[in-house]
Amino acid sequence: MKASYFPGCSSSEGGAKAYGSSSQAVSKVLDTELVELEDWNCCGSTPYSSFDELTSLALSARNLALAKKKGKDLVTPCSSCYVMLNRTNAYLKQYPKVKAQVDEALAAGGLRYNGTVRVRHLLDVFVNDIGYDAITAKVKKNLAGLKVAAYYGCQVVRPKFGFDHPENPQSLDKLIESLGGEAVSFPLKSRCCGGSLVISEENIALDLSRKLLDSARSNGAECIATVCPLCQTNLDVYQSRVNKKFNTDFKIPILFFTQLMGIAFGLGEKELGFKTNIVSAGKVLAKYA
Amino acid sequence: MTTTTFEPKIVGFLCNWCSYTGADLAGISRKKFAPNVRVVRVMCSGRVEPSFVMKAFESGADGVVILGCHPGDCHYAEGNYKTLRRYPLLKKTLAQLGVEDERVRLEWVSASEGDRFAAIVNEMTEQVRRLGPFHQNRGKNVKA
Amino acid sequence: MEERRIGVYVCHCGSNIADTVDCAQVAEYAKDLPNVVVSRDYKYMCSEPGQNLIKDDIKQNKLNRVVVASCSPRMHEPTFRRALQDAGLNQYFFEMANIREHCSWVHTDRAAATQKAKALVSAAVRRVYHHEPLEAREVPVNPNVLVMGGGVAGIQAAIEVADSGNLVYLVEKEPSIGGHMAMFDKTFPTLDCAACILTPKMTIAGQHPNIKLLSYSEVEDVSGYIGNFKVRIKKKARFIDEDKCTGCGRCQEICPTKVASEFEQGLGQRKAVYKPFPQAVPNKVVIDAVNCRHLKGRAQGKDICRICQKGIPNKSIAGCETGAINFDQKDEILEVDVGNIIVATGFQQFDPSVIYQYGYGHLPNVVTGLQFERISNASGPTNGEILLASGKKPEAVAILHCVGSRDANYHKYCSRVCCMYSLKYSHLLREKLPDADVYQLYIDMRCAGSGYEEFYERLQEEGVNFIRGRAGEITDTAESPEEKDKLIVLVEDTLVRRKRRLPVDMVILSCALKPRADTEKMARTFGLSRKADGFFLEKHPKLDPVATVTDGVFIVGCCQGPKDIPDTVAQASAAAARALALISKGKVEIEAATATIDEEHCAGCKVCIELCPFKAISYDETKKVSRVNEAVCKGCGVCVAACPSGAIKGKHFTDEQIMSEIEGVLV
Amino acid sequence: MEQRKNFVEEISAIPGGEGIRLCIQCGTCTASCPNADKMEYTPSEIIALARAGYRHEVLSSHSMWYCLSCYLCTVRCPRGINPTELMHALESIATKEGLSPHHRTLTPAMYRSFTDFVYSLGSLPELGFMTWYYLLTNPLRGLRLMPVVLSLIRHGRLSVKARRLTPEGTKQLKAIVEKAEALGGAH
Repeated sequence: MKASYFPGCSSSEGGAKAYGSSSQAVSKVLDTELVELEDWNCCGSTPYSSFDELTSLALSARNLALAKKKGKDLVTPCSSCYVMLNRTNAYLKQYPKVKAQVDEALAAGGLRYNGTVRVRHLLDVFVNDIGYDAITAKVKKNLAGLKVAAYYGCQVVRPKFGFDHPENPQSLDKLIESLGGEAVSFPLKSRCCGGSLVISEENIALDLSRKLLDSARSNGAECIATVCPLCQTNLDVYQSRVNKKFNTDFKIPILFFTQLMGIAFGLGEKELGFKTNIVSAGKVLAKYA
Repeated sequence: MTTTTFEPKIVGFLCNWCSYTGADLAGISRKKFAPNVRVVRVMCSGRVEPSFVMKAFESGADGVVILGCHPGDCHYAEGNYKTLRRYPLLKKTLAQLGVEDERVRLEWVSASEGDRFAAIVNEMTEQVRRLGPFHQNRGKNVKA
Repeated sequence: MEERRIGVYVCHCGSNIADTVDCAQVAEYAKDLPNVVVSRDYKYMCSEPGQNLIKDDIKQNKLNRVVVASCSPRMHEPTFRRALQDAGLNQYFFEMANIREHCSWVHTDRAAATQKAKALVSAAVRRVYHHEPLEAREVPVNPNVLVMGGGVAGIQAAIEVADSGNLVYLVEKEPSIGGHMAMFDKTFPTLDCAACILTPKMTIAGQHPNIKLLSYSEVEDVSGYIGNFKVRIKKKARFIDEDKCTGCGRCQEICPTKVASEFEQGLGQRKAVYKPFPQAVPNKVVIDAVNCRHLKGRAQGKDICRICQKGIPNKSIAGCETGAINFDQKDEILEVDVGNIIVATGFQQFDPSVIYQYGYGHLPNVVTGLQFERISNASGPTNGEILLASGKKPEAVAILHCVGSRDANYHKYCSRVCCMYSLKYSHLLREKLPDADVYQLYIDMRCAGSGYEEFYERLQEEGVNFIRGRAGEITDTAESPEEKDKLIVLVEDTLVRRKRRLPVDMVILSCALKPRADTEKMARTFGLSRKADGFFLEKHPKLDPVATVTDGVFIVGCCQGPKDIPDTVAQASAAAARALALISKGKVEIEAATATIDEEHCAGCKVCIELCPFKAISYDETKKVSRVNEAVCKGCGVCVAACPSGAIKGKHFTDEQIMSEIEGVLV
Repeated sequence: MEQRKNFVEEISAIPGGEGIRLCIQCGTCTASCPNADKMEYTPSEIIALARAGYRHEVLSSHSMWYCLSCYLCTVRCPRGINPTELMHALESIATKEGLSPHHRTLTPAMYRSFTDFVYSLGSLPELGFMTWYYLLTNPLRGLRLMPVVLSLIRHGRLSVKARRLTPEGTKQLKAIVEKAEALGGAH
């Protein structure tokens, strides 16, 4: 299967390169080719929608218009892109006025968009199109005994564009189990990591991240699997800051769920890019690597 | 919108038990909608003969809506199923007489669906307005 | 053909019509319509002076047809038909133009509305021209009454009808009557115990000579019409000979199979052969075929257990001594004739597990209102002691209002009773656990009812912590030592604009009252409509709240919408009175608008016989024509529309009447 | 009175803001908000103030700038209001009118530097963005973050070169964005 692919800034050449490469590699194993959308632009993320609604919608609309030529679905591994693109679809449907303006803006770039592209999160595609059994079938190294906290964050399940329950999602837990791993109970699985406020209001973000790390550890998790570049960054890159601020001693590897799948599929460092994980996953994954 | 907007005339055949009550409910709850649909009450949508619809067009209607109870809710057990079965036939005949498909519409409206009634009236009015008047000269060859 | 002399009357309905429709102009317009001899507009046509206008004109101006342009015929057609009769005119020489519900109330542009009103009037005038005199038919009313549902509403209605000397079939799908009220502990605001006031009524209903109690039964089909319904009832196999069973309860003592008790809301257990609760009426057990070992074994051709029947001989434990247990019993079908039907099927509690963030189903000690009724009930699983799952007493309890009510995600409506029963819970908690903190989280306190606001005040005095805010979530993730092993309720105290975390041991969810899952099926069986919220639709929300679109079928209690016990009982009495009024009149007038077949033109093709939903048409072999039985015909007109030779005429909805109406609306 | 009316209408007219009239002040949004206790006014209070016509107080407050866009309030609101988008709407009005409280929260500046890059490049080079942002706000804080930045570089997580669109793509994007802004956007 071929799928039109929207990496988003951080998963392409940004801080979450490893997410991008592991997504590509894992998909290949699952006989799915992620064809990157040519000349896509940044979705604008929350900052743009808070700053200039119309332009933010136009930014996403351009991507959707480009994707329209490539087929029905547009797949992204980034929760923020997922929301921004979906939200644009919803707005164009719900608000004719807005649609008229966006159409006009697109026209200025010689584009048209009729709202037909379906925006999917990579996790959605894996569990609902490919399916757990097909995934299990590709497992080379069963992750038996690995205790993982399945962390969804917010925007993959909220608002309700979601393919999973907005308060109690299950798909990632089931995915981890289909790799042989154990998804530990993780009550905060869909709570916020602090998002981009880690930059402007660091203390707030660090506090939220601490709660997540705390809950994961107290439920016996050896590592946390994420489906969003920003969640990974906050929990991984800023883990040292959390330890500093709250003098805690967290040493919890934060993996992209595609890295975890890669390990189980027997893929190597080149594709999975573990060296980019600040908190080393080496120990935890030693027995599987 | 300019003052010269075309105001279509639409005849609505409403069954007494569900749809007419639903239309009353729309009134009781003061829903506002287009004045273009004029209601003719029948006991059951099953009573609506093709000749009624033809008559409507012949007498200057630009559109017709037939509203009955939801399938299964018919006050007369199954009258509306009869309507449903007769409907395609009606559509065919009208097509032969050059009546556009969008000028005639069959919908189910229950006694509690005042909002739905209002919505259908507005949709239908817009739909027929887009089509423009059903010209008399064409009206002529429609004989009840 | 006699000359047509038509009178037209345009009603202002105060300002209801006159505000949007120029009534004078419409009346003026009608003057020029063919055969109109008088045309007037008047403030209130339904008033006595209004009706007198018509009566006088009929006498002085020799009117023989009348059109009133006012409200919906569903509202006042009977009123004006009567006026015609009083003036010696056949009531069917009347036609109504609905310029209120279908015009003035739904349009804003005065010109357009007036234009439409004219069209509707011209249609009515053209139609009434072709009206023919019809005689309304009268049929006798069967004095028996069916009451569907044995909760407090059904019991009340049944007793009142039965006391008047008429036979009542009281049908209840559960093994015992009593409904939800039988589960309650106390009742607000008087705090008298529910059982104490309900069980006497249950006993009366169970023993009343005029009440045929059919418990563990379902209505399968209803046919016929007001005064003459035929009802098919399925009496589900109880596997117990009711005449022999004394309700001694020995069988349920020795039955080895335990399952969760529905009556105890899953908090307690019952046996496979059981009485739902000690005061059950009828005082008979029932065997639950799904769980009974013997009946399950039978399915696989095995003969096991039978302990209830045979006892355990080697332990010299005797089984049923009256030989009441009958594993061969089958479902029974009864056909009964009744003249009126009272539907009292009640409600169903909203299942809060769908609101995941409230923790019901995965966090211990989060309970529903009904579960708390049982916990607090002296005959309940904890003998009325308020205990946690651990058996400890709670030190703090939170009560959450509006769970599933006033919520766009579930039910938009207010369930009306939750504020009050939540107050009742607070009282029971303060009474039984004086040291415990009680928090009541409300959006608005709605205490409209006699003694209700006073009850609220009393609970304020009793020291309940009222917090104005709706809980966002309930979590067991502690953020401080004092939150350890507690349920933490997250809420904004909107009066001080602070987000608070309340550590408690028990949370009670005051759940919405919602339409029963089988409401749609019931609606079809009894010919009822439903409101947008799913409850049964009444004929008129204010003036006819217990009648329905189907004459002779009434709705009472919570199947019509959430309400408290006093309102439920009042509705039950109201419906009983309506039924009795019809019974004492003895006969009922039914629509004369039926179909007739002109034997001259009937080709005898029998198409109509196939189509008629009521088997009202039969074929006359000798004359080779079809014939309509007008007593059975309901005048739907399906046959009229279908008759290839145009031999069938739908009285009062003839082709020419409808055709001329079509011309009229299009002027 | 006039003002109250205008502000509510102004907000209702913005996509996502239309629900404001429906609020029953139950506080579910606040109770669900991870940041409510850090906000100057709680989310429900913001709505109450807006409806009461306290336009300036609302737009100059830092409450909405603390919104994490986690959408918990949105999926839970019993009136089907969308407080998250409402916050975004308020942010964009505040930005247009230069009311965002820079002295009390750095989020507006952070968003600004973010959008500047997206505006000019069509993509977001994190290193550039961060540097730019810290230059705009507080270079010292930037320095304190050096360890983090270094570890990022060490782990190859900060690429210096920014991803570029093709010249045609850049041109097209510019045209679209400029049109959008001409149609009532900001900048």
